[in-house]
Amino acid sequence: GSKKDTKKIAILTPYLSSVTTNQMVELLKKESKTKGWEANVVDTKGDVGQLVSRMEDVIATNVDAIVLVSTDPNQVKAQIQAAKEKNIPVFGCDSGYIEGMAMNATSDNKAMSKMITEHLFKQLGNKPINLVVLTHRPHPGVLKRTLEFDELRKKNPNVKKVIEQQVNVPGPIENSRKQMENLLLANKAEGSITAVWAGWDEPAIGATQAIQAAGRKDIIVTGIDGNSQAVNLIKQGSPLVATVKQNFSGMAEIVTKQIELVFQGEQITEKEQYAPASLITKENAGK
Amino acid sequence: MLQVRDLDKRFGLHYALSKISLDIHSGEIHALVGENGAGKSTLIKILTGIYQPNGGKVFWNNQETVIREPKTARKIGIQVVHQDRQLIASFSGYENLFLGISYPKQKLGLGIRWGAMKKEADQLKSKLGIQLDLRKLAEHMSPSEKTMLEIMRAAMLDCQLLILDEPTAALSDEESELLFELINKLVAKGTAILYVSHRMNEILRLSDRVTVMRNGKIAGTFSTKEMSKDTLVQLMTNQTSSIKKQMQKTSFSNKENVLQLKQVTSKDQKVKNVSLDVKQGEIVGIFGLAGSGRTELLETIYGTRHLKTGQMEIQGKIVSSFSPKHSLARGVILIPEDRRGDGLIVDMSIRENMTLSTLSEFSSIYNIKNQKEKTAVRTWMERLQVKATSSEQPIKELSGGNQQKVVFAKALLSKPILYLCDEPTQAVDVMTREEIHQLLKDQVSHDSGVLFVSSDVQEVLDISDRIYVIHEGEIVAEFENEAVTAEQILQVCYNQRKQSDV
Amino acid sequence: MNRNLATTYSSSLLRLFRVYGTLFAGVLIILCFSILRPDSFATLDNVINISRQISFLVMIALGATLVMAVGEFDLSIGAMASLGGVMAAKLAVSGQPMWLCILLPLAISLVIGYINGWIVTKFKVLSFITTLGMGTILGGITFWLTDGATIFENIPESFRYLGQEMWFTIPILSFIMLFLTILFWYIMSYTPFGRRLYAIGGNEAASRNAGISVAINKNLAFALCAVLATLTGILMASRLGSAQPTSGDGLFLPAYAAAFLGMTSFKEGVPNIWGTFVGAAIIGILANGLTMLEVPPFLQDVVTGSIVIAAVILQKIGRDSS
Amino acid sequence: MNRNLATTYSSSLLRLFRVYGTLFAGVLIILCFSILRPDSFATLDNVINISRQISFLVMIALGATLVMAVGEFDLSIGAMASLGGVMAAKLAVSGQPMWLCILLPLAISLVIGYINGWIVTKFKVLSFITTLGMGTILGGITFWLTDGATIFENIPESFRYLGQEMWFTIPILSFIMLFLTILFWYIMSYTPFGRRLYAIGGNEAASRNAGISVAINKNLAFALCAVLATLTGILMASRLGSAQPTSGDGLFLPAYAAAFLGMTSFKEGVPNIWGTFVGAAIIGILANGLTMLEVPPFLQDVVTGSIVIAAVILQKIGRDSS
Ligand SMILES: Nc1ncnc2c1ncn2[C@@H]1O[C@H](COP(=O)(O)OP(=O)(O)OP(=O)(O)O)[C@@H](O)[C@H]1O
Ligand SMILES: Nc1ncnc2c1ncn2[C@@H]1O[C@H](COP(=O)(O)OP(=O)(O)OP(=O)(O)O)[C@@H](O)[C@H]1O
Ligand SMILES: [Mg+2]
Ligand SMILES: [Mg+2]
Repeated sequence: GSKKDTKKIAILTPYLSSVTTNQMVELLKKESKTKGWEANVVDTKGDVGQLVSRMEDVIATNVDAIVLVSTDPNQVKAQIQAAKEKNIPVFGCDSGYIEGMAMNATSDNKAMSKMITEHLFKQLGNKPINLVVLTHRPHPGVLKRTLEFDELRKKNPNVKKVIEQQVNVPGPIENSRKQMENLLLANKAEGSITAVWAGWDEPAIGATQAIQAAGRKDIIVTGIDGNSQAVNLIKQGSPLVATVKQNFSGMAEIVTKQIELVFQGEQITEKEQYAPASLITKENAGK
Repeated sequence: MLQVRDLDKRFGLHYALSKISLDIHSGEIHALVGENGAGKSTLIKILTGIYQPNGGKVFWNNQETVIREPKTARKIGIQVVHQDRQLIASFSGYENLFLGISYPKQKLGLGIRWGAMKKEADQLKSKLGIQLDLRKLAEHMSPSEKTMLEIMRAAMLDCQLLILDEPTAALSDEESELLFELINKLVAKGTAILYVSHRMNEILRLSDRVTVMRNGKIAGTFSTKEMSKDTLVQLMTNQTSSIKKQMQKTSFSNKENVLQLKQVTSKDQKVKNVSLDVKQGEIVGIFGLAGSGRTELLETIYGTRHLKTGQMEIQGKIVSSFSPKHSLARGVILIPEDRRGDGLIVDMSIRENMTLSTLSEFSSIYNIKNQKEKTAVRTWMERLQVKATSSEQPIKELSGGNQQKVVFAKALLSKPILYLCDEPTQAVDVMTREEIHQLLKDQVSHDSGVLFVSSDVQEVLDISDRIYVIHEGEIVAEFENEAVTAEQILQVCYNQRKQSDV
Repeated sequence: MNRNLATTYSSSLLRLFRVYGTLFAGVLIILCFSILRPDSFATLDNVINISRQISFLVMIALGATLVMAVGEFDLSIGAMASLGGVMAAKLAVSGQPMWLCILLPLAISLVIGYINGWIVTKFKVLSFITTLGMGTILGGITFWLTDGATIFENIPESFRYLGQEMWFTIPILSFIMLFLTILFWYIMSYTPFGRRLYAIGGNEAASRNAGISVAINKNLAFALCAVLATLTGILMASRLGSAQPTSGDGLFLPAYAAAFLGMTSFKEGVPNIWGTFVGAAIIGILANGLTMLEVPPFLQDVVTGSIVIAAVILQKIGRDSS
Repeated sequence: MNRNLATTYSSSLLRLFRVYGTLFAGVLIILCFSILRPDSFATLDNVINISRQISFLVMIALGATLVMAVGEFDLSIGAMASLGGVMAAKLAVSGQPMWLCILLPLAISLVIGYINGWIVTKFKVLSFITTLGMGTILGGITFWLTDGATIFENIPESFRYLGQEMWFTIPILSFIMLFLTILFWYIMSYTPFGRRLYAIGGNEAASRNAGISVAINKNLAFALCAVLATLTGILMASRLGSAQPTSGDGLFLPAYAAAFLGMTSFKEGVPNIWGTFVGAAIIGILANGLTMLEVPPFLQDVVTGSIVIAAVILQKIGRDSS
């Protein structure tokens, strides 16, 4: 740590342009301000290699704490060790926990995926299910969700067909919309597609727009994240029926509180702390 | 040594060469002449492996040989200086010399021995008596320097047949003499020379035998001794030449100035303190040795080179804005020296090139009047006898001389009052050359003026009413073209050089 | 002679191939998909669908084509499109009238594009590096305007009109795309301005000597390119009803792919408008058809890449014999 | 004369500027950062830090420079790097010895690069479109190998050696980078092979007419470029201890930015090895310094873009007068 009075924390993420990550970072910044810390945000635009370099840079400037937002800590293992050697605590926010970090606050990706998938299957009932999966596996969080979903859908005997599509990033809404348009035209018969499972909210929004434009009433969509555009669509009664709202403010609050504890010289015992996620449906949307 | 039998070459449906047969003996200088587009360069490109023939055979030292790529040609001993310069712009003279041949390498390892390379090159340079700064990058060399460099390159390797495609087109007389000496040296060693040129004097003086090409066919091979300029021209065109040269002297003292320069100096000092004038109806020649700044002078007038001090008047009006665009608006046009680099857009068609500087005449802001454009282009193609399949043919497919004609047609289309001609007849066949001269004379009779630069003293004397001699960017003499001879003009140049050497 | 006739025939066929090869490849792709998915691919609905899907790519690639015609590159088109969408959306949210939401960003991008050109022509800097730098700057500005978040709240319904409505069952987007393609084809082929752009791209020195104001015309090409990119971004935001700060970035590479594919068609080796259109169409049709065939994601990439390469090779077949 | 002396002096200063302008700009940037952050930027630790950070960019940009030297482009380098990392990591996980984990991917990429070149030279297809297609194909293969997921489980410790260890307190990565830079500088400047590559890039027709085997040399340039990209990917995976299926993609644009920045240095207008090195260093130093200055993200972009443009403009100052 440094000898200066104001504590400095560095917030690092590769995904600042994602709505949810952005939300968390904003919250962290706000919380830090109220505590009187100086927060510096570093974004590497999806580039993990860059993230490693930037993390080294902030370690070299002797910040007092580092927060990794939406990052797989396995990729910065060496840097976490380097930070530890310089006594700079590394916190995770929606990231993951590995040896050497102070802690991580997260809403469990696996749990969220389970929550939304079970909800989706409940909605679809006992009819044959034909699924479109919109995902982006290179993203570690989305990957975890997709893998959990894969497990669950294999166990469901009603699932007849699964079409997986990779959504391009940047530009996920436009891209998923196009893909959905094409799939809808290729599957015109009623019931040939019954649901869309999206790995996060942006493709869910794109798919919803495509379904609305095509005037199809027989398809429901789910997302994950609970970004406000998605919540809006759920409220309106669109094909987007549900998403899981991650408790981002909860995560940011947990991290802030833990940072404060560390600054006061205390030890953290709970390494993985969860801010529980909540299911958003038409009933509770916008409340 | 080299025998060519029934060679055919087709481009699309058009036969550029048909049934060409030719023999070249070792130790002879064999000239190849023909109109622009007769197929000389194409034949050479086949002999050096750039094009593949569509039919026919080539025998090299009595063995049938297929020259599949340029490498093969070099390996069997055919060296060439092409009509279009073949240099790497970003390479120095040294590096260009060693292009494509094995560099002197270090004993161990792969490195190049620059020192050895320089020594070898410098030795060759002094052996050939060429004066050239080989450290210069090719892109900074003038056209004549580039030619000398290419000639050196051809002489680098032992060659049995040296092909020269219009080597003197960009050379001054002095440099040409150097080249002739070199040729004679090589011939003495048993090398055969295939020599392409439009300069009949050179052909008559240099060659042992001459082959005349006409329209992609051989019109005959003759011993040069039996030939005269007129018969050659007649063979090339298949008709008796009708153009008669005559110089009628007019007095220009009462005419108005088209161009007047007062102590003009360019920003880069390549042009220094030049004062000159061109009167209506007058053709003014500019002569100087290579690198004397003739090109720079014309460029300064045209506005591509920045002017530092001095004053320029066009038709009595002081000029204050300098750029090609302004010059064109004033009626001043430039026929540039480097037609591929500065004159033509080689990927575009003849039509598009011809009307480029006068586009506004053929168009409103929102469209181009196709019919009008095509008619004009066709008219000029006929007047200048541009040899092409149609006005839509891309420039890059034209022979060198025909490209030059397009440059000229473009200039004529803008109906200028002042022509700045930088080597306008280089690479142009004898007939066209006369035509161009005649054209310029016709133009000046309509009260425009011409500033005419050529490396050929005789040409300057043939066409000019008045001659300025330029040396290191300065005007050093002025002659009325009455009793002056080529020797007198050259004398001035050489004297100047001696002085500045001291 | 018989032999000659045959040669003539086959050589003119080859010529056709050389000029229209990529177009043929496109037709072949369409045929394949039509046979494999007659009920969904080869339908009027899908044609309309594709026409809308390729509209963004076509528009932004038209701009790239203009800049390529003068022998330069503009790598800032993706960032420009993103910024355009964001500006328009912000203006719409702040309650400005629609015409202003569209015209103001276009005007701003005109200036930005002109600056791109000005730096390139004034300082003789490579356009590659200039526009890469400008793209980075624009990305920063977009980020600053949005805080990195997507703009979607309070966007008025009218903002979605152009992107989502139809005229006579055909999307307005498709009309705009066709209109712009024809317009720029006309400009490039039949106006002195277009001729000048091609001349500059062909030989800058010769064009200057022919009295063409090289700098101004180049600057204009950059300016038009930026305007087209911005328009693309605005329409994209209108279509999605939201503006993402990186929405246009993904268009950059496909746009150049389309333009380069186009260079192999119609006018060989020369960037040209209809070529670009065909290039964009091929890319769009491939994405559409492969999705419909439900080809697994990784195979889609492999197939797309292979077909693009095959399409350009196809067109070179028989080149040597000509 | 005095005046002449002054002119000579100032003109040689301008010449220096023209040749080393970008280098000066780099030094200027370093000075600024050193003054603003003497305690963290201007430290030996940070120099070492930067040298490691730029190593990937330098290596991949060296390959781009080779291909640019022959007048072509390779847009598949990003995808090639990603694939390289993934291949190496998969091999390591499957328990292969280290040398195989490195050499096998390099050998494969050599072939892929050669194919790139072969398509370009054999069919006279634009390299832009060929390598764009190849990049797409490689992306698909990477995806197929990984299912889109990051590989990090069961990677043996030895795999991290090259990417994470030091020799004499200097990262091995920095040594590799320096070694490769010097090696390729030597090759390009002092071997016939290097001269041939430059000759081809300078004037392809003239080189062919001078007897150089254009196709083979070009193919080799593509092959070397692919090998360098793959090596970059492997080392990156070693450094991260994991291989992401898109890890190399982000290097593509910066690599060309570095190479183009480099073209403005040393040998004007010609891609050259040290120029590329300086270009990559400038990009790396800017990222490092701006992070240390805690410049907000959007401003970082604006500043980076502006400085890159300024650096190339700076170097053109006084061009007219020379
Ligand atoms: N690449 C090409 N494609 C099509 N036609 C060509 C090509 N190269 C040459 N030609 C045509 O072949 C004919 C012969 O051209 P060539 O260059 O051999 O003439 P030349 O005798 O060298 O003329 P010049 O004296 O003007 O240089 C011309 O009609 C020319 O238009
Ligand atoms: N781009 C350039 N960069 C540097 N030096 C140049 C450049 N162009 C020409 N020069 C030099 O300027 C001088 C004048 O050249 P230039 O060839 O234009 O004169 P010229 O009188 O027209 O002679 P030439 O018969 O060679 O055309 C020569 O020494 C030449 O080497
Ligand atoms: Mg010729
Ligand atoms: Mg000259």
